[in-house]
Amino acid sequence: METVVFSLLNGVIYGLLLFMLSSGLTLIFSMMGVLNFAHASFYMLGAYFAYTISSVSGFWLALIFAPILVGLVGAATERWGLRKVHANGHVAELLFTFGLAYLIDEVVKIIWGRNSVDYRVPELLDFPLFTLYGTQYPAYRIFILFVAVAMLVALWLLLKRTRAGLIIQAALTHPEMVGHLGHNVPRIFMTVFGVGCALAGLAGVIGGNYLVTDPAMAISIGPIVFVVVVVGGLGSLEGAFIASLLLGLLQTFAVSIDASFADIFGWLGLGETTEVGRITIASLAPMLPFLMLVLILMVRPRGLMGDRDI
Amino acid sequence: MEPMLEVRDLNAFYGKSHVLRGVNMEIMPGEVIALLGRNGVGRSTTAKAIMGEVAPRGSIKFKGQEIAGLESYRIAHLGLGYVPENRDIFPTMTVRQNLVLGIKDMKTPGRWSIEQMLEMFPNLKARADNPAGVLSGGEKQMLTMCRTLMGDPDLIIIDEPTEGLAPKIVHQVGDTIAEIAKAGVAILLVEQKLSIALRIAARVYVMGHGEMVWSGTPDEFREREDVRREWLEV
Amino acid sequence: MTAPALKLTDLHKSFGPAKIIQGVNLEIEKGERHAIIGPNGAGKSTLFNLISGQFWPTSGSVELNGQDISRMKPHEVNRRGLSRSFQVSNVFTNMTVRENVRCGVLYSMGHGYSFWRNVGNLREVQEKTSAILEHVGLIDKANLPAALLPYADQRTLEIAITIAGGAGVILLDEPTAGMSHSETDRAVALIEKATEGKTLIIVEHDMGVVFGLADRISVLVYGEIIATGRPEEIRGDPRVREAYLGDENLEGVA
Amino acid sequence: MSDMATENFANLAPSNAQKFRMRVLPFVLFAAVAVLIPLFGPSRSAYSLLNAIGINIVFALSYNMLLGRAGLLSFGHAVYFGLGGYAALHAMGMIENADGGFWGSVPVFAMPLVGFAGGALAGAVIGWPSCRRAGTAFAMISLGVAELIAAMGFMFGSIFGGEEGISGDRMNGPEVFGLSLGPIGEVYWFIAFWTVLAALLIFAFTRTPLGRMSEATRDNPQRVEFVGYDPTRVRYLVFIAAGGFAGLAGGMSAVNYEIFTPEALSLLPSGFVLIMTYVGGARYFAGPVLGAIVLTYMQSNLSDFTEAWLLYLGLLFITIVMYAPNGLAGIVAGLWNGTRATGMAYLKTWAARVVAIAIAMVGVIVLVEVAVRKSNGYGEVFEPFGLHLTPGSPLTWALVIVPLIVGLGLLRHLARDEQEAGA
Amino acid sequence: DTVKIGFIDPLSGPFGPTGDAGLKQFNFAADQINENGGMAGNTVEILPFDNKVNPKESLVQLQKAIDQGARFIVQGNGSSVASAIIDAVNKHNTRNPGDEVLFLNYAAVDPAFTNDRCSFWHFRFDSDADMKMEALTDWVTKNEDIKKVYLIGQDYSFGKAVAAAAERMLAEKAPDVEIVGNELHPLGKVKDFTPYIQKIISSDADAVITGNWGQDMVLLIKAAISSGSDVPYLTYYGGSLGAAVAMGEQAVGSVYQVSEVNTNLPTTDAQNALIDAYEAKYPNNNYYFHRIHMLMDMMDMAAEKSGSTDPKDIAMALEGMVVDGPYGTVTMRADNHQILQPLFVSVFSDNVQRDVENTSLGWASTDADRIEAEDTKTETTCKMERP
Ligand SMILES: Nc1ncnc2c1ncn2[C@@H]1O[C@H](COP(=O)(O)OP(=O)(O)OP(=O)(O)O)[C@@H](O)[C@H]1O
Ligand SMILES: Nc1ncnc2c1ncn2[C@@H]1O[C@H](COP(=O)(O)OP(=O)(O)OP(=O)(O)O)[C@@H](O)[C@H]1O
Ligand SMILES: CC(C)C[C@H](N)C(=O)O
Ligand SMILES: [Mg+2]
Ligand SMILES: [Mg+2]
Repeated sequence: METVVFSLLNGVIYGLLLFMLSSGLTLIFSMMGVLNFAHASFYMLGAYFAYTISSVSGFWLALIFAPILVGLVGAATERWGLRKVHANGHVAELLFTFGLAYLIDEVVKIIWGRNSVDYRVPELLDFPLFTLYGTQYPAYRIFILFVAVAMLVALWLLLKRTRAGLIIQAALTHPEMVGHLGHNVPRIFMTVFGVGCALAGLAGVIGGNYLVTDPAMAISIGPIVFVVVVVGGLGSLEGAFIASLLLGLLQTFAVSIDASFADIFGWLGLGETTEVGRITIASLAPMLPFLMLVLILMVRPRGLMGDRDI
Repeated sequence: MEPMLEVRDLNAFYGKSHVLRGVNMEIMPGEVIALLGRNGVGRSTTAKAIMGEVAPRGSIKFKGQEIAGLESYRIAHLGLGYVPENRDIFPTMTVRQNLVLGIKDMKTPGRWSIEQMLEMFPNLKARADNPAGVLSGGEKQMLTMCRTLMGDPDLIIIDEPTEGLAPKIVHQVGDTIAEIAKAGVAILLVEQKLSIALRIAARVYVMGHGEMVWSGTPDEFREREDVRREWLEV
Repeated sequence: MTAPALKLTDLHKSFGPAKIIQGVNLEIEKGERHAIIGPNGAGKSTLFNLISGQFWPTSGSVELNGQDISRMKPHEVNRRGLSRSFQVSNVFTNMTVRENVRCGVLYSMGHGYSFWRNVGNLREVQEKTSAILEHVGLIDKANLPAALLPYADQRTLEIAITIAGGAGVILLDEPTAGMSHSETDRAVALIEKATEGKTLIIVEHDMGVVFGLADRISVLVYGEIIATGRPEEIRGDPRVREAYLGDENLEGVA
Repeated sequence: MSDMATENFANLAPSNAQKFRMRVLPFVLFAAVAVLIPLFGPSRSAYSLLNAIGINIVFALSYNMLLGRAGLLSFGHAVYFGLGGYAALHAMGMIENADGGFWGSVPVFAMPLVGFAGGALAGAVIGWPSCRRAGTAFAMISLGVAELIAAMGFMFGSIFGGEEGISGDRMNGPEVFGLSLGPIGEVYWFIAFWTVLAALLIFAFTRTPLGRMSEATRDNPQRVEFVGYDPTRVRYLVFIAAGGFAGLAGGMSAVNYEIFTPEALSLLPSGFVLIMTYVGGARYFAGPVLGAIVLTYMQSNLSDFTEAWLLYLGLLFITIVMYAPNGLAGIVAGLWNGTRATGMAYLKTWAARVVAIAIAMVGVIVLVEVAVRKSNGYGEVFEPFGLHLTPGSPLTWALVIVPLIVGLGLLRHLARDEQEAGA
Repeated sequence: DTVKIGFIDPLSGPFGPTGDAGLKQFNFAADQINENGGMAGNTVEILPFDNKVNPKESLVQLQKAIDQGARFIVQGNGSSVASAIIDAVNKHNTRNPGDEVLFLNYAAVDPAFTNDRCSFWHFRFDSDADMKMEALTDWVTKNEDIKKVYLIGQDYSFGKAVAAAAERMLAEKAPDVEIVGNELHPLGKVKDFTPYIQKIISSDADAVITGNWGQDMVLLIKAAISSGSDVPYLTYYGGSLGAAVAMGEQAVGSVYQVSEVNTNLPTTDAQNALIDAYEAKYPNNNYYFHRIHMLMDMMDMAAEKSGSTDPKDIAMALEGMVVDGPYGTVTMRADNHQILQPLFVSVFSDNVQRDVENTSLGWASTDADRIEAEDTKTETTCKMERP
């Protein structure tokens, strides 16, 4: 019972964190068609910016300014980089962001060092909120929950309720036509990319101290973010939300299950002693997202909630 | 009177191929002009160059202001509307949303409101909340024109509105254009079908090999069998 | 009696709730030139897609020379002797004209997926390719990248690829779309020459082409064939005038 | 205009001499270079570098069968490299433990063939589901599969050896060409032999019906269907072949390094081969070869000069993506054609551009190197040409800012000139 | 002349700090030797190579190190890497007679290296996983109220060796103690240990044994603290850089570490001066790898003794060497090249003279927690083949 409750709680928090990260990517992916490989790098930038800002002036200012800074970096990237490659098609864009990820990783290593930095949960939130079955539950996790939900609502309103959302969606498939109708498409793209990156940055501010802030944080979470976006369905915020939670729960529960293949497939004659039999469910956790990705792409290429194939 | 659009020595390239070679033309306010010519002479390119979709060299003045080289959204803001060859409706959005996107600025409403537009075109009104992708070819053509009108342009460039349409619908589209012209909007009509062009236009330009080779009124044009033979038929 | 070249039986196709093709029945004899006309969005291209395997029908069947092909993939249909062209030019733009045609020839000459032979050394393939280029009049431009071809030549190449595999049934979707009058005339001549002895089905909006070329015409409206018959019959049919041709007589085309 | 184009291309049909020059000569030269290198008595580290280059050439060429030829962007090509390598290592294990029998008669020299079989087999299994889709979906599947297989690598110890990986010994079994494969100089001959052979085979593949159709499928899969081919099948077969050659490279690597770890299957080496191929130029057959040479050199030697070599690599890659999408090979070809067409003038602007880039690079390098040393915290100082550049000194900043402004300004100027001059 | 020592360890990534700390300690020791006239008159130089804890990468770096003239290789982080290096060094030495290379291992403690896989060209200067586990299981046996033990470790040879040793020794020494969990997690990949801690808490364990190191140690402890898991954590590497900060006050009295040193042990003035000098030079690091100093000192002595810096001569001289170290006598076994040194089980405490990581907390132990070098000796299956 307690395992279930805690896995649920932790899974949801991890899922929300994933959602914060992937919402920005969903935004960029669905509106600009750019599969931003550097997205997790912007997440990392968010964490490092927050680390630096908070060491000078505290966490709360970092919470506001770090995402803005990341957004500006993102907008600049679009303005002077991505826009140039746009003409060469999506693969070129993808490769550009791929190279950018490399670059950001290296720059981060130079500025902040190769090892993790001591970016911590703000003291105000650093206390156990409640104790359940003898385990303390840190308040910061609930804070994550609130921020993520607020973000979901804001994004949803932005996307569904405004003309800006319409323009962006139209500009994705018919950028030139939208321009002829008098809308400044490049600026819209720049804004979208900037906002998407800022969202990643926000996730970094919040996730950086919840997890670890180190130069490997981008590459370790990057692929999972792709999984979320693809599994959730291209351009679907709801899909990304569901997929994030699903993945968060799946991974957390997998770790907490104490069974091996031998226990489960014992009836097939699979023994404790065989190599396959000894594989535990917990050890499967890291590969579950990718299993899901491959399966989804094969079975339902548009993802859970998407309206078009990727 | 000042011309509304004045094109001087316009040149354009696709990579290395020189497509427009010194195009000159002008359009007066409220005037309907037809641009004729064989396939591939560069009529669409002329339209694209004016609209900034193809990089132009030379001078393009709209209402006295130089617009060559401006971004397309700025050109649109000056009052130039464009209905491209391929129509480019937004297929997943409803007819109404398509019209909303035609509005440049929500704060300053133009001459036409969405409701008026729908009154004018009952076909569209019936499908106002359908995704535009399901419209028939003729309806799509009407929708693009209406959408452009929502931006309240003073001049619309319409590229081959009847291409690929069934004979019956061709006629409908002709009527629509005439209607728009009646409202005082100047029109540059790029058209292959002489019957329509000659019916609505006040003046005709004939293009050949990337430049203007003849211009005059429809009546003058009907007289000139030679122009027709040399520049419009192979 | 031999089976008809193509036989559509009670063909239906829906996209979600939208019923695009609603019960088409049609028989086309071997060697016939058949035109399909109809208003925009009537489902002509969709019908071609159904026949050629691009889409599968919701119900009904397509028979090619008596064999049911309605659940086959495009390449399987093609191998059974049916080839089609596209409404929008659909050639291999990065390849030369010759390579384009060669792609059309390879499979039919039995070189499928082989990876142990140099294409340059396949004598018969080269010869057949050249013959086709000669036939359609593109031999002078054989080494030009297809992307650089003028529009009319691209349409010609489109047709060349379509006939290259030697299929007995040829489907052409608006082959003269966007062509001027004289280009159209040349295209019609080419089509006549190239489909000599073959079964041809063509979709066109240009009534000159349709009435000049076709032995029989079918009129498709809202996914149903409202009339089939010889050109004179169709021209005179009031329903066809009402649904498709309109009041105006044949359009003067510049 | 079209007439002009026709004229330009009328005599495009390659003559026999041209065919020889374009298709045969490069391979003869390539092989000749490979044979001549040992005459210069390379050092041991030179040999390690050359061997690594050979392996990467084959790996990148195999990758380009997908990226450049079939238009498939894969993020998981290292999977086939790795599985081929593992297959070869297991075979080496069999050879080591064999007394007589089949494995007793198999030379280690033939391991690349085992690698080929392993890679092709893996390609056949994994390609089956993934080749049904092209484009972004294919890319994503390849990414998922790569992560999946890499994770499995850590789970099945008996196959992949867990964190430790699997080791082998190349000095067993019968010798071929009198090579014991012990000293690195002998391994060089092994690598050279397989590199040249694989390059030849991969080139030959592009000239076969399947090779041609793979390019056709890249450009227009829909049309391919209507000339009787199944694009899925075309992709699948090319995928298997590409997997096979990647596995062959893996087999070469297995013999050269005598170890494979599950990391070899992961995203990082897959990304590296993508970068090699793209930087070299995916449109050209020689592109990946060029990319492999340059990047392997950077990886093993530039990393000795500067810790920030990955940063330079990232910069190089991004610059290529932005300004030279046809890669180094494209630049070389452009230089060659441009010079032939417009003569010295072209060469001059080109040289001017190189100079401008070099000037700007000075600024970038000073900035990066000074920053790296500061961030290391060992108190080391960047001292090129006897200069003493500390983060605080104005000289440092002058050396960063002035070259950057001058170089970039010059580049801009050149670009504008070109725009005004050319069509 | 210079004696070049190739240092192959992670200098970036999740284990970067651990490798970096080792490198600093080597550099410091090398400087000391050089100040005192060098190694048999030669200057010692450490050449660092980053291997990202990847065995294959390590071999590439090994090749580079050898090409750059290093005849001595030191490494410690990761038995996976050490295993590959032992193998490669053996091969290199058979293929290049007269050009041999010697591997001095300062931390990779998979027991196999001095048993079945022992090699003349490998010396280990750290007590192996079994020897340390003896100490930890003794501690468990002594504590009557520990009835349930949870094992958690990294999924590779060392982690498995720790788990196996714990199972074997507990079964032997304290049959009534139940092992309620035996978990292996991926090496260096887990970012949030909360789910694992969750399992530990719900298993009702009275103590946890872990061989985790580097970031895996820091994050494990961080998660344990924030979830309020307050049972004793018996660790091999609780002293990993960064762990102390993550533990904070809450870990006082509940985290233990078995090691060859803690800086609060009574020792000689010279040793205290050495510690001071080290911590003055590297204010962000603590004196942690005492065994690195032992390694360098013993190598120095071997060079003096044999009057040579040839790897083979040094190896011969190292065999059976006995040294009087600042914390007791240290012996290099000749039969399997395993060091025998005193071990200490220390506890994290707020009452210490020397703190770690500027926290005012540190490691402390009593005399009762000392295990004499002789007592750590284990049976070996090694059949040493000497050239
Ligand atoms: N994107 C392009 N790239 C290269 N060449 C192009 C491009 N678009 C058009 N062209 C070429 O430029 C010339 C002029 O094209 P344009 O579209 O302006 O002709 P048009 O007069 O509108 O004819 P059409 O009746 O075909 O619409 C043609 O030769 C055409 O092949
Ligand atoms: N994949 C699809 N999904 C949904 N609707 C489709 C799809 N393909 C075609 N349609 C719809 O089917 C109808 C028929 O389209 P089709 O292209 O067959 O028309 P057509 O007769 O060829 O017209 P045209 O003469 O303009 O080429 C159109 O309303 C179109 O919107
Ligand atoms: C540096 C050490 C913590 C390495 C570890 N003891 C191992 O053997 O793998
Ligand atoms: Mg046109
Ligand atoms: Mg159609």
